[in-house]
Amino acid sequence: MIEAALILPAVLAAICLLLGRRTRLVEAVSVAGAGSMLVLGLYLVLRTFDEGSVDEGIWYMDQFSGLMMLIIVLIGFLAMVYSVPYMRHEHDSGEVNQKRIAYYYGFLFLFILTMVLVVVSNNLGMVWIAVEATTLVSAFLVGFHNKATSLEATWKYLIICSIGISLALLGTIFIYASSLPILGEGSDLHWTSLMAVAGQLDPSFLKIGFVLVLIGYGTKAGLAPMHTWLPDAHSQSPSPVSALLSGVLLNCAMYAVLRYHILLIHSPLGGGFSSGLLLLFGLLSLGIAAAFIITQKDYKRLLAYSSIEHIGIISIGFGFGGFWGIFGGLLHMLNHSLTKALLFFGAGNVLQKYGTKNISEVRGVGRTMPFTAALLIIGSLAITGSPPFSIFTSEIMVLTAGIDQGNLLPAILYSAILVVVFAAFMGHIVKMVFGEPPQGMEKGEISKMGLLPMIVLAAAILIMGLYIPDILGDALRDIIALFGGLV
Amino acid sequence: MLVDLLFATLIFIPLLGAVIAAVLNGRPKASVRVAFTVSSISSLLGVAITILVFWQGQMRWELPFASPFGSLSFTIDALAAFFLGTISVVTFAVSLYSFGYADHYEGKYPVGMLGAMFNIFYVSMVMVVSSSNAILFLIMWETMSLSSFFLVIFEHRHEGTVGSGLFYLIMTHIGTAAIGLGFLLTYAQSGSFDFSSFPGAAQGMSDLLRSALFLLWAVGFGAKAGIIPLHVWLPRAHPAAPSNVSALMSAVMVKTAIYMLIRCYFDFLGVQDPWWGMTILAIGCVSALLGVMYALIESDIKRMLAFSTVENIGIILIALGVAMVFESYGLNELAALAMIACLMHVLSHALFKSLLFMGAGSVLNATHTKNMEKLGGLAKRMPYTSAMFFVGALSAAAIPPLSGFISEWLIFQAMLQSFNIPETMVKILIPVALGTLAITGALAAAAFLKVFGITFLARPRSKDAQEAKEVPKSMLWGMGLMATLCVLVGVLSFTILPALDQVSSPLVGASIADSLVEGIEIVPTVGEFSQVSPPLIAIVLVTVMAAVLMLSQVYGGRGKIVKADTWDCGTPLTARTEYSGRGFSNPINRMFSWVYRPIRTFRARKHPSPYIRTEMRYTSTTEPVFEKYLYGPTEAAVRWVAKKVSVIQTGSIQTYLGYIFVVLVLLLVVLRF
Amino acid sequence: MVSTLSLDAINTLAAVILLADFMLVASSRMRSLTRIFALQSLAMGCLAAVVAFETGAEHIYVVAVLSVALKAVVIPRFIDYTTAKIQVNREVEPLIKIPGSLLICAAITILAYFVTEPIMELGTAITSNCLAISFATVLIGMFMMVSRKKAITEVIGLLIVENGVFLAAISTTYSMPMIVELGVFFDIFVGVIIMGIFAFRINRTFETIDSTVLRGLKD
Amino acid sequence: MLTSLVQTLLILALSPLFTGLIRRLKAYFQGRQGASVLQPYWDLAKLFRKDSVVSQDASWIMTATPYVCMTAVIAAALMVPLMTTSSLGFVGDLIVVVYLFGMMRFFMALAGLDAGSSFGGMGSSREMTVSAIVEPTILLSIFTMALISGTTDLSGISHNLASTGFDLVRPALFLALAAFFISTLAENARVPVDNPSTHLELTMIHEAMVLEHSGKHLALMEWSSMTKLLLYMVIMANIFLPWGIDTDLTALGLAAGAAAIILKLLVFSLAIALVESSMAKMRLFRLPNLLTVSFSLSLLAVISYYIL
Repeated sequence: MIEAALILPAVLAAICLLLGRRTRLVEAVSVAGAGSMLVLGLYLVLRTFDEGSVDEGIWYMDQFSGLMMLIIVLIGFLAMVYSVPYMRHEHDSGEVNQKRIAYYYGFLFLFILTMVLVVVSNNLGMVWIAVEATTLVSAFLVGFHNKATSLEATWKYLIICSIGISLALLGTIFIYASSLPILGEGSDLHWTSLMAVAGQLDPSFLKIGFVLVLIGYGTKAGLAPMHTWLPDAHSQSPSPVSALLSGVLLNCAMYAVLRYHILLIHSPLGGGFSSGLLLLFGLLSLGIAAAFIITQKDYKRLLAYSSIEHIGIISIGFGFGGFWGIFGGLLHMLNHSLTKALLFFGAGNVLQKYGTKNISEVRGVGRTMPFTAALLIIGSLAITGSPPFSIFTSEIMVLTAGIDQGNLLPAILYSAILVVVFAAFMGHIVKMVFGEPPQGMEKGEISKMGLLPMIVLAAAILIMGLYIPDILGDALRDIIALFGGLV
Repeated sequence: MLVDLLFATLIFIPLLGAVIAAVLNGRPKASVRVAFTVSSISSLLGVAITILVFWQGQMRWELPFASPFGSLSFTIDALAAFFLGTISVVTFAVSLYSFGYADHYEGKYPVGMLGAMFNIFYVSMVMVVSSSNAILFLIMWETMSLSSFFLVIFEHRHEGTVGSGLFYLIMTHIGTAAIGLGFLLTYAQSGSFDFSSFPGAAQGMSDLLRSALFLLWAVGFGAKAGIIPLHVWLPRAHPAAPSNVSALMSAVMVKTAIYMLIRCYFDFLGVQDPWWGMTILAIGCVSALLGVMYALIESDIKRMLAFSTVENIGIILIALGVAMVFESYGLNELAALAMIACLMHVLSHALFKSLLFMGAGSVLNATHTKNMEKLGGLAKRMPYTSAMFFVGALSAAAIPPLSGFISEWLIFQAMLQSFNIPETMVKILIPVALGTLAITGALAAAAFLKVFGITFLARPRSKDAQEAKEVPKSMLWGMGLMATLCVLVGVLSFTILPALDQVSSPLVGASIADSLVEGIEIVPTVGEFSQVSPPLIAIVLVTVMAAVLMLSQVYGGRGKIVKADTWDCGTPLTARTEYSGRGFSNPINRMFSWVYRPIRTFRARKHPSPYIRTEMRYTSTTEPVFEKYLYGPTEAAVRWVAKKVSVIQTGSIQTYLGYIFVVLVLLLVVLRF
Repeated sequence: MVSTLSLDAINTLAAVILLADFMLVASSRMRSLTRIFALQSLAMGCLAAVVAFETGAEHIYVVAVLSVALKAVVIPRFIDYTTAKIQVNREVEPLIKIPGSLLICAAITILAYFVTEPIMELGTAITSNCLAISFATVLIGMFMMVSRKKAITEVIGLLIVENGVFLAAISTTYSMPMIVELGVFFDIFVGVIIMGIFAFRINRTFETIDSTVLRGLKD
Repeated sequence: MLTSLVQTLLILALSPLFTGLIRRLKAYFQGRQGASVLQPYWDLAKLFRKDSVVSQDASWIMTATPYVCMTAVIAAALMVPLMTTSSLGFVGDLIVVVYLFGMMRFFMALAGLDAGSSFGGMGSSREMTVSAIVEPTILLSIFTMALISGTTDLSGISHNLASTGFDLVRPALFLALAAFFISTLAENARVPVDNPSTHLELTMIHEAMVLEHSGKHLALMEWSSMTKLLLYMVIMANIFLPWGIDTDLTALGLAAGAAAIILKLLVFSLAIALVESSMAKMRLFRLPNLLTVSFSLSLLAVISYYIL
């Protein structure tokens, strides 16, 4: 059953690439395909949520992978829907030709494919391969615009992520090595079999292995100070792609790290070591991101840095651990991807309307594009953790964890930085939304269709702010149990 | 049960109304009508609930769905009910007022949004005082801040408006962070987010933790209440907002902070260390004195009113502080007295401040300026508005027997009881506070005399003021209601105080209702210490007045009243020769120049006319002390750090790879040990 | 029981690999870089073969063959082709002068021994003492990337890191499961191709392949 | 009830007399003959008969003020003990009295602004400035007495003090008395704070405020001011030195009380006259020094009550 979720996007990618210049058809295929992908994905998600896990040998899904799958297909679909008007506008403004549009959709599907591969592979080696593959595929999407800046971004993205990834491979090897004495020669690298013997794995192998994995996948997840490629790549790629990169890809990398974290929690080493590192890197990312958010001049980079900030929050959450920490971390993965997608879509509209990424040159969005403006405001309030939006819930959970565990200093640091970020971020956005628009800027949204996914996302984060559906809540509790957060 | 139903409706209709109003944005008239009808209805419901709760005891209501933070429940006990009532009454009057007020935004700004946000603002305030789950509270608290933020920046094309709104948002967010930390620290002890579990948890806390909570909450709620030095947002945001919103913000929103302070200190923590009370008392004194001083020299009506809000919050905190001191020494009766005084001032300030802001709004509406140097002579052109504003000013200046006077009288009485305190040091300090309060009272009188005298009396100082017309009926109704209440609450205070005792007794653990009121007399303390009887004062004043009038007519000779010019020493009087507001407050400005630190500049220019040799220009502005010495440097420091950090993003890929290399090596080495 | 001969062979090959690292750092010509890399990969392949022979695990032969084919033949060719195509000048252009680099590399090697010591003791594999060299290779590869200007040198550095990882795999676990190994090779191959493509594009846009000019994006 | 009514009427009736008396005494000290002691009565009578001219710029405040002022003083008088300690204390205590004077001042100052002449504005502004410090001083000094005697009801204070003889006397009392005396001068527009008998714009405070009033209105204003002065003296007499005042409404007691109060009032008038003829009026911006002195005196009084 899981193969289907891998084959489908591959097929769709092929179709898109083959259809070539028949743009309308490509768009139809993409949206329909993404829709079916969504349905299929949701089916798998629901199945894992109530069966606990779906084990098909090399393919394996538990609720954790289910959560990831949910994020991938949901954001994937919305990004696909948003891409249609976005790409049309790019085409009309002579940025890209029809051939490249087909190529864009094709690679978008390949990108989704690789990310799905990350979360459904049982074999940690496969996970590594998949993560590397995401880099290679998305490189073309990042460099899509073929401008000097986007090429530079792509190059940095490729080199830095590849180096990180190869460190992750080294880490994986050590984990594997730690399992050899127990499982014997040629033991498969399966997550399930490793978990089975987690209690007997050798600590010093695990330690060095986890450090390498954390740095490796951490690079991909955008943990400071390995984050350096992220603002470039996320700000240079087309907005829908940015949404996928920030909202989904980072989570996938984090997912890979957390798999090892779980392994360590159940190993004789205990979770303390890995949690400590996660907390350290989390706080580092939070602080550094805050600094850049304050001094930022480019609103897409602003969003990119905010992604670093939120990855920081997620890893702080798992660093604090305990019921609230893990609950918060998991919930934050979902909330952040929803909110960040909303913001990148909004940023896309602004970019296409004003033709600049400079915060200082964008004024009076409220006058020119009232709906986009409203959604932007909602999104930024949400991303900075104001209630009644969902991120507030997860952030307060993380804070609760910190205080509950008695990690007072980090907790206070965390909340202080969040306040500063709030101030800075809102400062930028409010400047953009209010005031008088520049001369000769005609009113009107870029497209109605582009607003749809944004409205969906806004509704989602508003509802999630107070109310978490039981099925999701239960699944999260199971995952927390997986992290040993309930004991 | 009936109350639950009412409460559910109270919450539901405004949300619905907000949506409708937003949808009808295209048709301003309709959307205004919908929005404010809804808000007035639901505020009436609020009053009803208050009465029911006082009558039947507390109500509890839960949201129908579970949340990870436990049941999202609302509890309305006497304390909450009192604040709910205050909020609702004010909101009702302001809603009436808004029918007329909102019109003048038509075509300029999206009126529908105003109506929508107004309703959300009201609901969030209600939920803030009623929610009994820490997280739910935080959510509502921020919702209140956000909705008020959007209302503040409603006129966002005025330059400066968005800036002040943003400043407000950030300040209140800082406050929320402090509050949240406090709650979570309590949660770590209690293991539940429900307020009902907090008091128990506080018992087991170490003194250090309790003090930490005290300070966190003082800062958090203080930022919202506008205590000095966290007040800076207040005189920027309140004037920037539409006047009906300023009325709500100044009159009731800041009170939600007071509510939470009482809740946290008396209900959750339980007051034990005297220094808590003294701290609050000190904060109160500073806020009251500086607040009124800045109010006095302000010539923008709404800013002046905003500063006066700072002052009154100070007075309220003085009363609260005294209550806490008494409580900490186990003098519960006296604590009850001080607490009642505090609540009474909360009520009366809510009444007269909303009235005054509505008045200011009417003036602004009729003359398009809130700078009193351009006004004057409105008493003739806007008789009703001026009359009601006058009542508000009298009440704010604590003229007997209006509501403002009664509350101040009670506070004085409470402070005079300080001789019962065993600690001599405290005994000595409280009279100092008493002196501060007395000065504050006198300065407040001067301030309100100025704002009324300069704005409404004498000759108009500008064309706008010349052509001012009386405002529409609905606005007058709103103000009229408040004006009547200002008088009634004062005169009939002896009927209200028992209810306030019902609020305070569970908090301070003593009820003084039976001794507090004797017939129509208020006898604050046991024994013959002192008493006052507002209704009798009223009667005496009226009868004497009548007598004076009659006698002076009968025996005062046949002299009639002749209209004539003001004595002008021979030169025709113009607006320029009138006494200006700035001039009025100048003596005090010079007397307290060490507070105002005025920046004076002289400019002399050669004048063409042979008779006038040189013309002198004189400007005098007050130094914004807190901005200059507190907020400016803080922001600069943060930016400096950020700048220093952001050099790491050099753009060179080699550097970036270097980071990874270094991190790897470091971790490996660390791991080795 | 492991024959001393093959142990010697393994150690010699490991030594060759380490030597290759230093030669890489020392060399100042682009072409020699690729040559040395090919050599190193060859040694790697042989080492894998020896291990395969010793452990009798067939799949390691495959790995060995693959690594030789890919890293010793195809990829070096491809890189030479690229460099030729985009007329890179022959200098390596180090940011850190070669003598300094060599000293640093020596330090790195010592460090590698230092950090891997405890693990080498645990190592069950006959080759576990190659672990230090693999670490050294990884770190030196990274150092190459940090200290050289050209984009191409970054690719080569990356490949050296990969070699180090490969060596580590061999020396601790006799290489990963087959499927993983295949995937890894595939990824590396595709990765190099893609990097080549972008090297082309960058050269077309910037008229240079000196990656220090890629500094448009910063804060 | 009845007694306080009688006392009030007495105060109203006698107030011009004492104003006249003070003027006469001043004249004596300055070596002038001076007008008759009854002169104020004649002035009032004349003014009452004249038309009152009201500025056409002014609003209803202007016309209302004289009556309000009169009402305020009378209401205050009702709560102040004169010869006997039984007065309308239950209606309001000293705070109410002080705030009634506050009300009077409030309206007077408004009326000053109302006509729109710069004199009036100047007067009001200065009046409010002065009162900003004087009012708290008065409150504090009376509070001291309230603390000493254990009640805030004016009659109560004098009753308790008078009935308990001299053993309640302490330093606090004299500090408070001093503070109150200075405040009396300031509140009633006497030298050195203000000069009641000048219309020089540099100096005048009170006169500037009432400048626009005339005829009957002026009469009422003047009369209420005179009454206010007398009231202050009475309060000073019966709160700080109440001995001799009647405490139990006997004919003998009343006679004694009357004698006592008259004696005290004469002494105070003498004191005021002495001060006025021996001191010069202060510059406006010197006033704060004097007033702050009196304020700190009163504060000291309260504190010393606790520590001494």
